Amino acid sequence: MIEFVINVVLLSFLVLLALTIARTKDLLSSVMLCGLYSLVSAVFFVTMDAVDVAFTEAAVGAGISSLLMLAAMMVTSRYEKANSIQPKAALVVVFLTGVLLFYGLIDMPMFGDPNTPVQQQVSSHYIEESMEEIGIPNMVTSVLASYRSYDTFGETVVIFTAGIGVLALLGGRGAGIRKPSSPAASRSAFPDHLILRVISKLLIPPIMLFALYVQFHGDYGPGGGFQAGVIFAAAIALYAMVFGFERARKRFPLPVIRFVSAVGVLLYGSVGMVSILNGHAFLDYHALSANALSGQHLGIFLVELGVGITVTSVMILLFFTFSERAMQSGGQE
Amino acid sequence: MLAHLPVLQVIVPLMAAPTCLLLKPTRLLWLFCVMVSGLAFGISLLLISQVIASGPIVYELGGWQAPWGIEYRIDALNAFLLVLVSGVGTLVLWSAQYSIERELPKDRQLYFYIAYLLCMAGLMGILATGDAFNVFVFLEISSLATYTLVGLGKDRRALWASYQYLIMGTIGATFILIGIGLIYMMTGTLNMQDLAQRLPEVAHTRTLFTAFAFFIVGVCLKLAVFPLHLWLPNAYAYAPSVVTAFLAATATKVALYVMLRFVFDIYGVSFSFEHLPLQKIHLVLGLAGIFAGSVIAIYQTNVKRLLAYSSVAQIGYMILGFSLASEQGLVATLLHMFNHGLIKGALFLALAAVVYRIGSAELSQFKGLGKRMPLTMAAIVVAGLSLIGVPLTVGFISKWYLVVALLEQGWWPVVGLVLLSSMLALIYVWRIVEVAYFQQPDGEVVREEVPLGFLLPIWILVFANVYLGIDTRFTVGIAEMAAQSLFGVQS
Amino acid sequence: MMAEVLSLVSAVLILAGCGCCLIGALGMLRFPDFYTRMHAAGITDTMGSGLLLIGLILQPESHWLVIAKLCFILIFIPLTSPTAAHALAKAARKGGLAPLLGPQGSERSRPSPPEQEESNG
Amino acid sequence: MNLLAQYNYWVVIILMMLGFYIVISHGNLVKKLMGLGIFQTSVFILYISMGNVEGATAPILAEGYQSFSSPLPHVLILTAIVVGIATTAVGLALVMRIREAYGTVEEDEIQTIDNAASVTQAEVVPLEPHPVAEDEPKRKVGNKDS
Amino acid sequence: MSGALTLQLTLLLPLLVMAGIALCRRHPDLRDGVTLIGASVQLVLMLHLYQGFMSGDNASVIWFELLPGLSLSFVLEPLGVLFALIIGFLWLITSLYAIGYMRGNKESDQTRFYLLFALAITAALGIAFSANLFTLFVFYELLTLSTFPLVTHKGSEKAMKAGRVYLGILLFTSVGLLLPAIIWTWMLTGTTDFASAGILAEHLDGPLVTVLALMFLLGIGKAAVMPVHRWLPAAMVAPTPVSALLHAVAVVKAGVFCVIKVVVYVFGLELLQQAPGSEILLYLAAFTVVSASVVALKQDNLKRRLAFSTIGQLSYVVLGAMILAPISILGASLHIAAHAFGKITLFFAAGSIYTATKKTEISQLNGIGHQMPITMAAFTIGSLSMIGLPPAVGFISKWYLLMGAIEAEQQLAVAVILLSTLLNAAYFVPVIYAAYFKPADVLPAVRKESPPVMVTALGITAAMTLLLFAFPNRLFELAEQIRLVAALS
Repeated sequence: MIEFVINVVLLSFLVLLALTIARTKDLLSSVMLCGLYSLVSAVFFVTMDAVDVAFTEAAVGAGISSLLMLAAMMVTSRYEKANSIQPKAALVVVFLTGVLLFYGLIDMPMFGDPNTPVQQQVSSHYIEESMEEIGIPNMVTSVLASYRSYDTFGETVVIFTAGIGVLALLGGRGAGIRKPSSPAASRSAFPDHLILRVISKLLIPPIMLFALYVQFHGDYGPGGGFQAGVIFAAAIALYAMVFGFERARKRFPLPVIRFVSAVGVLLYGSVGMVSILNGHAFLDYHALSANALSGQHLGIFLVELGVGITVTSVMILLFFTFSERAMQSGGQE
Repeated sequence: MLAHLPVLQVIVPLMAAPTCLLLKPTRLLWLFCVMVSGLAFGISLLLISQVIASGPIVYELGGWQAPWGIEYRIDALNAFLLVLVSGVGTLVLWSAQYSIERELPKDRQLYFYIAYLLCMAGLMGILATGDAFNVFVFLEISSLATYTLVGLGKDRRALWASYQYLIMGTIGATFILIGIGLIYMMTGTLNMQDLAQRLPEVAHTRTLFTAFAFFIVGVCLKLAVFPLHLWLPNAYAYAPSVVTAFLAATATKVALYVMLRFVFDIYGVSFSFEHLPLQKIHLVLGLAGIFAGSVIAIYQTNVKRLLAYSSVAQIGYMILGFSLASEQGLVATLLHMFNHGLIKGALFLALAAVVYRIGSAELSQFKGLGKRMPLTMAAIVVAGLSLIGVPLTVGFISKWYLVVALLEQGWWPVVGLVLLSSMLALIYVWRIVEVAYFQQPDGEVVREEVPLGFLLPIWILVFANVYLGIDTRFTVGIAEMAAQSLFGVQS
Repeated sequence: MMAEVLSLVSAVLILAGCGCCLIGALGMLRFPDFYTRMHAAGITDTMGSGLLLIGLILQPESHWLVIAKLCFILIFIPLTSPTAAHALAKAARKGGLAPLLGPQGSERSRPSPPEQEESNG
Repeated sequence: MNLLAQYNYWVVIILMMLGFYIVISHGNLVKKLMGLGIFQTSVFILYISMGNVEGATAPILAEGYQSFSSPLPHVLILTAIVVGIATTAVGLALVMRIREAYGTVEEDEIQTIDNAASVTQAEVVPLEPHPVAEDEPKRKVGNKDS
Repeated sequence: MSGALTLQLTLLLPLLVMAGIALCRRHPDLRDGVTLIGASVQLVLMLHLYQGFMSGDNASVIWFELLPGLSLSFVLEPLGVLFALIIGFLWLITSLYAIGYMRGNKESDQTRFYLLFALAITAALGIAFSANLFTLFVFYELLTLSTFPLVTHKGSEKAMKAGRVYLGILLFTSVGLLLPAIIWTWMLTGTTDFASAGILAEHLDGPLVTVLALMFLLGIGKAAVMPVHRWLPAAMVAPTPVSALLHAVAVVKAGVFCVIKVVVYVFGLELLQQAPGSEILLYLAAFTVVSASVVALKQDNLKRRLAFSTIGQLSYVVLGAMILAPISILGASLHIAAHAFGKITLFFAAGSIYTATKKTEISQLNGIGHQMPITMAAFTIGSLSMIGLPPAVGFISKWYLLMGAIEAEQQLAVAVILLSTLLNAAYFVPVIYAAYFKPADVLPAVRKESPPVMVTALGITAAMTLLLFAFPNRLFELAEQIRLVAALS
């Protein structure tokens, strides 16, 4: 019952937020609301027992994507044009979509029912067998990194692709007019914030530590390469914001990070290659060790590492490229 | 190693992409990429030969059995398309070197090659996989790479086109995700074979219908079926020329493949065509697409746009064959998928050569091109004839099959329309030819062909157009094999 | 016996925390301008979160690991939230947002930035 | 059947509609991306909800628990979230470039600019080689913009 | 040398010639030399083929099979051989003439001209030897496409417009009607191969036969049966050798040839005779004959008049085919030859007049007979053949057409043939009269012939026209065989 109430409250919160986002013209507040939206949905995921997802959603939705949005906001205008909405056709389409979904809703299996196909077919195998086959308590991790590890490889590549895409579009010389040097870039976002500097100095190490914890504790609790990567990146982003991009860049030169991001993917891939070379299927961790379980452990450890590396580097990449570009064209105007 | 071909097909380019970051000079980079994609092509050939020899190949990734792990399943259908994608991909990449140097700043070329490989790998991943969700993942890889590639275009409109494509594409992908989710909800599995077995139990449910609808709409967005085609012309027109060549030849085909796979293999003909008005809808959409596309194409002044709209029309043909829900019709569709890949590949590649030389794809710039770059223009003419469907070219073969399939169903009027539409095709191809050959250029023309390395891939494609139009055993054989298997699954 | 007391205490604390949050939210809505609202926000993330955390720590059946984690949070929040508030205020000042009360209180200020929603969520 | 018990599917649908509406109705490119985010998140909620089991716990084996929520949807959504952020990143990158190229991020304005342009100039790629940035390796990112 | 080999050689030779022409495009003399040599070799091959065929070697070749029942293949049969012979003769003569003409008028892009000319020859031969409808269709389209640039040779806006009409009508009819007709046939019979008794016999009957026949007749736009004749006058902008090619050698002949071939080898007379409403076809042809002649009367431009006369003459052939009597088929095939030589003479004459005096209108031709005696003599012979008077070959063909009509008791056809003969006379005689008996505008009329090559060329064709009347038996043997084949069905 209590769960029911919480869910309802959270969900209605979400609807409320979505409505506000749809209505407000102030993009900055929309960004904030979006972050909030992700936060709330993360909470909802927790109540749905999807802790890993919640973790990720919080880190990504509330963290990185808001950050990127804000960076983009530095270039684009803060307010939306008043008359830029043309609802007529949109409403029709949306309405149709909704009707279709409601129609589909009628035959959906009961929510929370333990006998739905979702529970019966494949998942049951994971729940019952994974301990024997993989030997780590966190099923999500075992499915993610072993049963469906190929999906995760794809996921890593997706991130990598995004990094490449952003570099290709924003990286390097800005298209067209741009001052050879823009003071914005060298200036830290908060030049004279002693307090900020001190506190950040205090916080950054624990954040990184936490990231490592998340990375390597993924087998036992919520977390894993992806969440860890995002957190790690967040730490560096904080550093960059407080101590200025110049210094951040000196510490983490772009080519190096780019290289690292590639290394992550390659690490993941080469684990698969190794198992191929040992005559097993791609990403079959049994190839890594005589003992099945230890093989699985090693494999999962390595691929999670790969994911972590790639995500970290790409996130940093994104943040640097975005904010740098933002300052450049900020310098233009 | 042979046992691992299915996965290597995808993994090789996928792993090669990050490796590119380690290579310094662009030339070396190019060489590397060509070799990689060439390797992929070789693999695909081996695969198809294996498939022909000994039926579908199953490969269990991670060594986990099918419903629990992800499996790759290569049969005639996707082996066929794998050959197309890797083959065209290689040829385009081969000629990319020159065109890219012209159209991209130096510091972007690296990213171009990486994104290109990723896109290719993504497409092949979609083709190879036997897992519904894995389709989505690789769909996204290829899509993101594609947005990047399109966005690299020189013209600022490329950015806008890419953005539109991104929005449309993501909506499509999300729809597909919803579709897959609902299917999963009803069956509890993601493996295609498994799904095919479990779906009949719940075939009557409304949820499944919704899932189907969402899935089809999503794919149609990616596929640029007529009313949802709006992103395509801009994307094709403003992307770097070679990118256009690659996309036009492969991307839409792969999307169509996904549709075929789900409609025939997973849902099964009985569900798709008996419970639903799919047939009529697609018939109408197909015809509408054919005519709208062709007619708009006639009025374009930019050749790239012109061909882009013709692509919309050609997709209409495929949809038409698909809507017949007969084995013949399916053969026609499959043939046209493959053949149109060859045709458009050749045309856009030749166009890239033109752009490389005269820096524009505006029709007005084509004056006297017949003398200025005879070989390139000759290629365009031959490929154009193939596009119209003149006998002794691949275009004729697929049209012929389409017509025969239509007659089988006794759809006379449609046959008439198809023939009429090829007249329209004739008109827009003719416009190019007329300007290039029969309009006197302003200045006096000097003959300046593109470098041989550029010309060779074009002509290989053109040759393929003619050869496969004469010796149809390979294509038709495979297509029929695939069609039978698609129909066989649910019987 | 011990357990009951603990749970009672924690319950009280949690309630109190919720109360503070509520007050904060109210203030957020009622106060005239950015700077004053920040005070309200302050209540939420000092007293509000603090009391809640302590209450949770005192929950009898909570695992030691959980307690440890909660303690960490308890340490970090007092570090971060004032800093954030500080940065915000400074930024607003730099942005030329004049406090409603005070010397140049006469001129109206721009509609307050939307950070407020964030802190009352 | 008791539709109320499906309340979170209801909400999912409403959220989807809202997100979708924002995407197609708003002319501001950044806003569109936000809408996309909401749209996708609603799909995540759909997946997660279908995996949930009454009174079950998170799919992490621990003594004293028998029933777990299905882990598979969680895995799928982890991937989906990643895809989402990737798309957003690329989208934002495009938006920034568009802003630089067009000076606006409003759909209709861009359209008008393009229509005006397509009347006047035919897109011609300048034939002279591009302003070549110095090679990748040598381009020290630190001093790149100084 | 076996028939099959020769057959393929004849098909490939023009392509070789093309290669040669392309190679020595820098040196005009060499280039034209290549053309001439190629043409003469071709003629020799043709004669060899003819001999082989008469000695009963009907070779057949399959190049490749695209799909089951759909192959690109060739076979020797009387009608084809006849057509091929005509092409062989006239290619040589026309190129001879063309060289003179092109140089005389300093035309541009001569290389392209000769290239496409050769290509057109290949296409025409392909049609002549085609063993099935598919092959026929392929080469039919090839012919259309290869002759288009010739029509628009001048490249002027007028030429382009005419070119569009030409291409438009021919392609739309062929793809819109001929192709469906072929596909229909294929669906019905599962084959497209020509068979001497017709292939449709037991697959189709009733009015549908007529429909299909109509689709074929109008689909073969090159036969210029009204209402799809408009491309022909439009194509008059082309240089004279091209007009010659179009009207005498390749295009229109290909058209009527296809009609006969379809009637004989696809339908078979039997089937068409029984088909209800098949008279429509006859009426169509008859109407064309008459109306074309009437229109021709009103034309002042010489070439236009000739063009309309062509339309009329062609419809004789169609008429002959549609009378559906073996004799009339014989007549029709004879008429192909007769008209070929007669009409090419006329065009050559017109061309040489233009070359020598730049005159195009009939009203300017007063007294030209004294200026250019040879040309006008040839012209006269040609006209005689057109009208169908001895001593020109036209007489023979018309004679058999008439016989056929009478035998088949087609009074209408008889009437039409007679009437149109009068009309022909009516639009040719005035020209001749003016040329010889009207006083020349420019006095004194000096003898001023066109370049010798042209004169020889048109001399030869005129001579042929007479010779074929004198010694028709060679021609006859072939035609006889055609009659036999036709009689089979």
